[in-house]
Amino acid sequence: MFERKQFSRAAVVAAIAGLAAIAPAKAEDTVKVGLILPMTGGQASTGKQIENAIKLYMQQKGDTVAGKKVEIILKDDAAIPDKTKTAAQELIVNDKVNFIAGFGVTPAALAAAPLATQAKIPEVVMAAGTSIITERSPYIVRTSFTLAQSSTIIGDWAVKNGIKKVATLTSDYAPGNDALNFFKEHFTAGGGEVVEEVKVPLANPDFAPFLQRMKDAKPDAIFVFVPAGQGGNFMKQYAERGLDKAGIKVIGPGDVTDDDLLNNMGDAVLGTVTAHLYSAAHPSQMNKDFIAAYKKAYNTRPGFMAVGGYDGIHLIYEALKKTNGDTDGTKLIEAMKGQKWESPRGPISIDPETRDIVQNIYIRKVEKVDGELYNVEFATFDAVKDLGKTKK
Amino acid sequence: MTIALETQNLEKTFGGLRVTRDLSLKIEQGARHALIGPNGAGKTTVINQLTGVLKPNSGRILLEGQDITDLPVHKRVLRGLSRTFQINQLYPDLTPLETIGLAVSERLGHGGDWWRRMGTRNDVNDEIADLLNRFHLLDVMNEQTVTLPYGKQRLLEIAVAIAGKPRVLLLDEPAAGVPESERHDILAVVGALPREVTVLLIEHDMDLVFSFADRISVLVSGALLTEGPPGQVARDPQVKAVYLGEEAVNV
Amino acid sequence: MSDLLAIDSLRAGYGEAVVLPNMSLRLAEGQVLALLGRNGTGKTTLINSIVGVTRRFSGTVALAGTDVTSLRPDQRARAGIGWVPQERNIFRSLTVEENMTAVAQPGPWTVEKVYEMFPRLKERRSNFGNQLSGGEQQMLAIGRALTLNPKVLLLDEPTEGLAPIIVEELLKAIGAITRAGGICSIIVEQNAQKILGLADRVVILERGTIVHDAPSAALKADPSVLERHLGVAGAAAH
Amino acid sequence: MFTKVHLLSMTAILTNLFDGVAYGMLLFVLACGLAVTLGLMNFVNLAHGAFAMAGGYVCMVLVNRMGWPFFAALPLAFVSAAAIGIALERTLYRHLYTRSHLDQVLFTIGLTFMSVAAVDYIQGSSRVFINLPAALQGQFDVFGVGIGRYRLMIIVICGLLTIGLQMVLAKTRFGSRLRAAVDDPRAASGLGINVPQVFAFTFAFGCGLAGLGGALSAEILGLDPYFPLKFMIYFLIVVTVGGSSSITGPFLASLLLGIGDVAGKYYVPKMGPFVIYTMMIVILIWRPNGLFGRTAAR
Amino acid sequence: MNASSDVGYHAQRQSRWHYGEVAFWLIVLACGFAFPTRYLIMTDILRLALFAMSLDLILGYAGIVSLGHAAFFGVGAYAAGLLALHGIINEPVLALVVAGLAAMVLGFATSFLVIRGVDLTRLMVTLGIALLLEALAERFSNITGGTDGLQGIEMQPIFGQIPFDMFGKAGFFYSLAVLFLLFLLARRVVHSPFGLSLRAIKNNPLRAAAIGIPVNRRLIAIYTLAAFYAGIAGALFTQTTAIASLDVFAFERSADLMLVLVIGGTGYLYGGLIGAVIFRMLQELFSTITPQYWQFWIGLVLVVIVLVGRQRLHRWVLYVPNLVIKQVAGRRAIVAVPESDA
Repeated sequence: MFERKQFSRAAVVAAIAGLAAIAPAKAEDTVKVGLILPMTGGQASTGKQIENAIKLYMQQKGDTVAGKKVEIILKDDAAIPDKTKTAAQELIVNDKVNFIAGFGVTPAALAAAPLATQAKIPEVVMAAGTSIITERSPYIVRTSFTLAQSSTIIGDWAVKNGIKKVATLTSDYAPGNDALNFFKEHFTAGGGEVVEEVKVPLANPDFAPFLQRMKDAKPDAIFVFVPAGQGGNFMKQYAERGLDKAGIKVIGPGDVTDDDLLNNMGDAVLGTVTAHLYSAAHPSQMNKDFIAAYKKAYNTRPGFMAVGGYDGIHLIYEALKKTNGDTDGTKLIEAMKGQKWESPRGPISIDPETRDIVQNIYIRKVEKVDGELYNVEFATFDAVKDLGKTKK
Repeated sequence: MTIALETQNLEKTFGGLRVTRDLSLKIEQGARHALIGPNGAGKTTVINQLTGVLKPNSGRILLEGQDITDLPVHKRVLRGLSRTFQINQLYPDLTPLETIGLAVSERLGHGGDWWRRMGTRNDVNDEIADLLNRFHLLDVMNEQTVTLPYGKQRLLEIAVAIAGKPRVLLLDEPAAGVPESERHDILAVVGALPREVTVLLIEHDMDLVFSFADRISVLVSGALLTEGPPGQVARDPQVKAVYLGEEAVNV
Repeated sequence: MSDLLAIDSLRAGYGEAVVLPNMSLRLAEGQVLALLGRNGTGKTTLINSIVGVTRRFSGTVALAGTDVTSLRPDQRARAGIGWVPQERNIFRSLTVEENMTAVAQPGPWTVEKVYEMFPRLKERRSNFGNQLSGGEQQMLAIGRALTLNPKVLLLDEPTEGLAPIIVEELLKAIGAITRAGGICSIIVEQNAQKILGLADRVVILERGTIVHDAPSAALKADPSVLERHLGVAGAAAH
Repeated sequence: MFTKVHLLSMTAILTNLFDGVAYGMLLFVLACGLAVTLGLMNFVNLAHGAFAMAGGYVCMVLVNRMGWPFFAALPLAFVSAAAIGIALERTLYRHLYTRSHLDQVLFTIGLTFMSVAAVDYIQGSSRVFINLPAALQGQFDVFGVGIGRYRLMIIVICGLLTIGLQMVLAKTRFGSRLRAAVDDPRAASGLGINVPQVFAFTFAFGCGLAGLGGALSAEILGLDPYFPLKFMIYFLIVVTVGGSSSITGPFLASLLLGIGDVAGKYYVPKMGPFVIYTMMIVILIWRPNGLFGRTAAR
Repeated sequence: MNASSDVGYHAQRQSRWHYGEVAFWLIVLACGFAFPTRYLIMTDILRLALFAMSLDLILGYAGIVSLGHAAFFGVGAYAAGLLALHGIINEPVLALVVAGLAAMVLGFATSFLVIRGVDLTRLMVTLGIALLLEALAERFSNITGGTDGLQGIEMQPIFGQIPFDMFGKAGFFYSLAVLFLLFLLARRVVHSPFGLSLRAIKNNPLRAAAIGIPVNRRLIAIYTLAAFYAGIAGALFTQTTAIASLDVFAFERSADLMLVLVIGGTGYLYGGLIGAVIFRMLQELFSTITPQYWQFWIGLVLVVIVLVGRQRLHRWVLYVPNLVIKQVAGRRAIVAVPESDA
C-alpha cells in the first residue's frame, strides 16, 4: 500500500514543477504577431501554406518595418476553437502581441473575436471564409475571402452559360452552407433549378456514394464546395464515377481546384469551371515572381491559402508603416481600413466599412499549360465586396 | 438434526456431457462433511452450482430449507453461504485489513455506504481485529496482499470467507499449494472453525479429510457413489475400486 | 545404460504455489515408468515441468545428457519430449490429420503408422478436433505425441475414456515402442491395476514428493503399499 | 427532390452494392492484420493504421517520384510495411504482449502520434495521390451498372488475397501451426511449435497487408499523415464487430460495413456515420465478442 | 479493545488529511494569485483535472476502461451551452448542476451497456457511444449548431454577482471551487466502504461477488457518478470558454484524458490533477518548441512511459522526494505507487 502522505508530497513537487514551467514572458520593443493556425489535424495544410507564405514575405521584405522588428509567434490550435481561444489569450496577455492572425476555420476566428474586442488589438483573418466573421468584432479584418463572393458569381455565371439543372454537394459547416445558400439564391433567381442537394460531413473519407447520387440525378453540373485539401479526392472520384463522361460539369468556388493539389488530380479535372479569388495562372508579373519564389523555397505550388497569408502579413506591414510604428490597436485597425494594394491575386483592398476584403473574382477553367494543370482565368468581376454583408 | 444445505436431484450438462448426475446431498447442521472423488468427478462443478456461479439444468438447492437455486452469488452469501477458493481469490492491491474490513462491512449492510469513512464504526473494527487475530494476520494487516507469503494469503482466503459469518462454509482444498512449513497454521485454523458453522470440505489430501471430516460423500463421474462416516467409506470396496482401480465402476 | 531423462532437485509449481518441493528422478532408455498417486499430489505438475509449462523455482531437467532447463517448451519438444496432456488439448480448429502434421518431426513414427495403430483415426482424418469423441481425442493425443518422434514419451492419464480393449492394445503398443529402443516413457495413471503389467517401475507421489520408487514386480508382490498410498482406508488408519 | 432520382432502380442498387463491396474489401485488407494481432495475440494495436500509411507513402514515392509502375510498387508497399512491422515487433511490441490492454492502448497511441508527426515532417501534411495507369481510371458500363475500373481491381486483388489467405490458413502446415497456436498456445508450445515466432511472422504479414491496403486505399480514402488516426476507429469496428477469432468474421463485418456505409450515404446522406455506430453498439451488446467471436473461450 | 482501536486507526489512515495534501491545494490556490496572466490555461488544467478525476473514479477505482468518456463531457458542455444560450437557466452554478445531472442520466442509461463484456468490448462500446453522440450533434445542427458549434453564448454572472471576465480570473476561481468541492466528495466516496468495494471489484470481481458485493449495482453507481463529474467538467468548459463545438465529443478528447490519467497515475485521485498539470505543460512545451510536430514528442513520451513501466517511472519520479523525506524526517522511503490497472 502506498503512503498517502508521501504521495501528496510528490503531488506538491509536481505542482511546483508545473509552476516553474509557467514563466511570464516579458515584452520587448518589437511588434509581435501571434499567429494561430491549425498546424496539426485535418486542416494542417492550410496552416502550413499560410505559415510558409508569411515566412516568404518576411524574407523578401525584411523583418523590420517602421523601425520595429516584427516577430511571429506561432501557435497550433488544430482548428479546435477552445484551443484557439486559449492560445489567443495567452498571446495577448503573456506575449503581449500586437496582432493576432491566422485562423484556419470559422469557429476559431469567432472564438478569438471577443478577445480582440476587449484587448483592442487587430485580428487578421487569413483563411476562414464565413461572412459573419468580421461582424463579430470591430477589430477583425480579413485578407482571405468570403464564400459569398465567389458563390454568387458562379451562380450568375452558370445560369448565363446554359447550365439549367444543378446538383449541389457541400460540406456541412458554416462556409459550406454559405456557399450553398449564396449560390442557390443567385442561381435560382436567374432561372436555374437545383435538382439535388447533398451536404456531406466535414470529415469525409469517401465521396463515391454521394457522387453516385449526383450522377443519378442527371444534372447539367455539380456545384461543389469542400474545404481546401479535400478537392483532390473529390475530383478523383468524380472522374472515376464517370461523371465527366456523362457530361456533368463541376462548378463552384475555387476551393475544389485548389492550386496546390490541382496538378495531382488527373485530366478529369480539365474543363472544371470555378469562380475564385486566386489562380496560380494569374498572368501578372507579381504573381509569377511570387510563385517562383514560393516554389523555390518550399518546392510546391502555393494555393489561395498561401495568398491569404501573404496578403495578411502585407497588410500588417502596411498598417505599421502608416502608423509609423505605433502599435495602438485602434490606430492600427484604422490604418488598415481602405488599404489598397496589388496582390499576387490581383488588385485588392480592405473595405473601410466592413473591414472585409474587396477583390476581383475570376471565372477560371482548368486547362493544361506546359504539361501542368492550371486554373486559367477567362472572365473577371472587378472589386467584388462581400455580398453576405452588403445585402443586410 | 436440521439440514443446513441440501441438493435435490441436481443435474448439470456441458454440451452433451453430464457432469452432475442426479445428485442429492444432505449436509447436517454443524457437520464436518467432506466431498471426495477422483479427478474429473465433478466436485468443482458441484461447488459452482452451490455458490451460484453455474446454474443447474435441473434440480434444486436448499439452504436451511429455503430454495436458493435461482439466487445470484452475492445474495447466497448474504443468506449465509460462503466459500473459499482452491486457487486464492484475493485482492492483490488491498491489505488484509481492508479485505476483511470490506467483507465485514458488506455483511453488516454498510457496503453501499458511500459517505461514512472506513474505520469509523466500532462494531466493524472490533470484528476485524478479532479475525485478524484469529487468523494470525495482525502483524501483516497493512501489507499489500500480493506481497504476503503464500501461507498468509491462504489464511486470509479463509478469513475472508469467515468474515461473512457464514452458517455454511465451503472449503475448497484449503491446504493446496501451501508449503509444508506453513501447513500447520492452516490445519489449525480449519480445525478451530466454530462448531456452529457447517463445513463442506472438498479435498484430495486424505490425511486432511480423515482427520477433519465426520462424514464423507464420494463423487464419481458426477454422481454420488456412496456416503457415510469415514470408517465406513474407507472400507467400502467400491471406493477402493475407484481409487485403486480394481474394476471399472459403472454408474 | 545412460539416463535418458534426468531431473535433479527440481522445485516447481504455479504462480506462488510450490507443488513439487524437491524432485529428483532418473529414467533409463527402454524404461516404462508408472507414476501413481492420489489426486493433487503433483503427478501432472511433474509431467508439465518436464514439458516446461510450469513455473520452475530451481533445479534442472536433462534430456539424453543435455541440459534442457533453460529451453522453451517448444525447443524441449523438438529436442525429444512427446507430451500427451491430461486434458488432451486437441487443437479444435485443426483436422485429425492436421493435428499430427502440424507438430510432426521426421522419424519412424509417421502419420500412416499412427493410422495403423488407430484405424479409427484414419476414418476420421478430415474431421475437426472438436468433432471427436473423448476416446478418439485420446487416440489422437497419443498419435500426435508419437509423430513428434520423441525420446521421452509423457502420457498423462492416456487410458482415460478409452474402451478396455483399446486400453489393452494401447498399453501394449506403448510397451513395444518404448522397448524397441531409444525411448523411455512415463505414464500417469490413477488406476494402478491397469498399468502394473506394463510398467517396469512404479513411482508413487504424495504431496509432490516421491514416497515409493521400486520395480513394479515388488509392488505386485506387496499390494499393501498401494493400499497405503493410494487408497482411502490408508489415510483413515492415521 | 427525391422523386427526380430513381434511388431504388436496380442499377442504382447494383452500383451501390458494387461500390460497397469494393469499400468493404478494402477495409478488410486494411484491418485483417489487426484482427490477427488482436485475435491471436490478444494485443490491442491501435497503431495498425500507421503501417497502412507507411505502405501508402512508400507506394506513392515509388510511383510518383521514382517512376515505378503502379503494379510494381504495390508489392513493395507490402514488403516495406511488413519489414517495419517485424522490426517493431522484435524490438518493441513483444515486450508488451503480457501487459494490460491499457498499456497496449497507450503505447500504440503513442506510436501513432509519432508516425503522424514523422510523416508530416517528411512528406508534408497535404493529401497525396498515387499516379494511376490509365487502364485503372474511369468506369465502364455493364447493363447500365457503372463499374469503376479501380474498384474492380480492388475487388479482384482483395478477393484473391482473401482466398489466398484462407488457403494458406486452411491448407498449409504454417496455417495449421498458426491455428494450433491460436487454439491452445500452451499445448502448441509444449508440442514443439515456436509460438512467438509464428506470431511474429503473422504480425509482420498482417502489417504487410495493411501496407498494401494503404497503397490501394490512397485513391479512395485519401492519404495524408492523419490516416492512422482517421481510420483507427473503422478498423476497430471491423474487428470488434466481426470478432477476432477467425478471418471470416472480420471479412463479413468489413463487407457489412462497406455496403452499409455506401448505402447509408447514398440513401440517407444526412445520417452519415450514425448508422454505423448504432450498428456497432447494437451488435456488441447483443454479442460482446463480435458476430463471429468465440463466446465460450476466454 | 486495543487491537480494535489500532484497526480503526489504520483503517482511517488513508482517509485522513495530510500536510502534503493541504500544501498541494494551497499551492494550487496560490497559483491563482501568482500567475494572473495565465488564467485561461490554468482553468484549462483545472477542467482537465476534474475530467480526469471522473475517469479515475471508474478506471482507477472500479477498473472500467473507457475510450468514450468525452460523451459525458460533451453532454455537459452542450447542456450548459444550451441553457445559457436560450436563457433557460441563467445562473451558472445552477446550470452547472443541471448539466451535470443531464450527463448523469446518460451515464446511468449507458452504464447497463458498459458493465457487460470484456475490456475491449467496453473500449469499443464507450467509444461508440461518444461517436454516436457526436454524429447526433452533427445531425441535429439546428439545435447544436453542427460543425460550427453553439455560437453566441453569453454567460451571466455567478450567483448574479461575479461576472466572467476576459482574462478568465472569475472562471479560474469558479473552476477551482467546483473542482475542490467535487474532489472532497470523491475523496469521501473512495474512502468509504463503497469505495473500498469498488477497488475489490476491480481487483477480483469473482471474489467480490463471493463476499456479497452486488457487483453490477456498484459499477452502475460509480459509472453514473463519474458521468456526473464528466458532465460538470464539460459544463465548466462551456461556461468558462463560452464555446461548445463538436470536438467536445471527439475521440482525441477521450484519448488525451486517458493519457493524462496514466501520466498522473490511477487510483489515488491526485493522479488526474497531477497528470493534467504535467500533460498540459508538456503539450505547451512541445507545441512552443515545434507547433507542427509536437505530437511526435507526446507520442514518444507515451511510448517511453509504457516501455519503462508506469510503476517504475513513478518510483523514479518519487526518488528525490523520497530521499529528502528520508534525510529530513528519517522515515521509511516511498516504495511504490498503487498501479494495477484493468
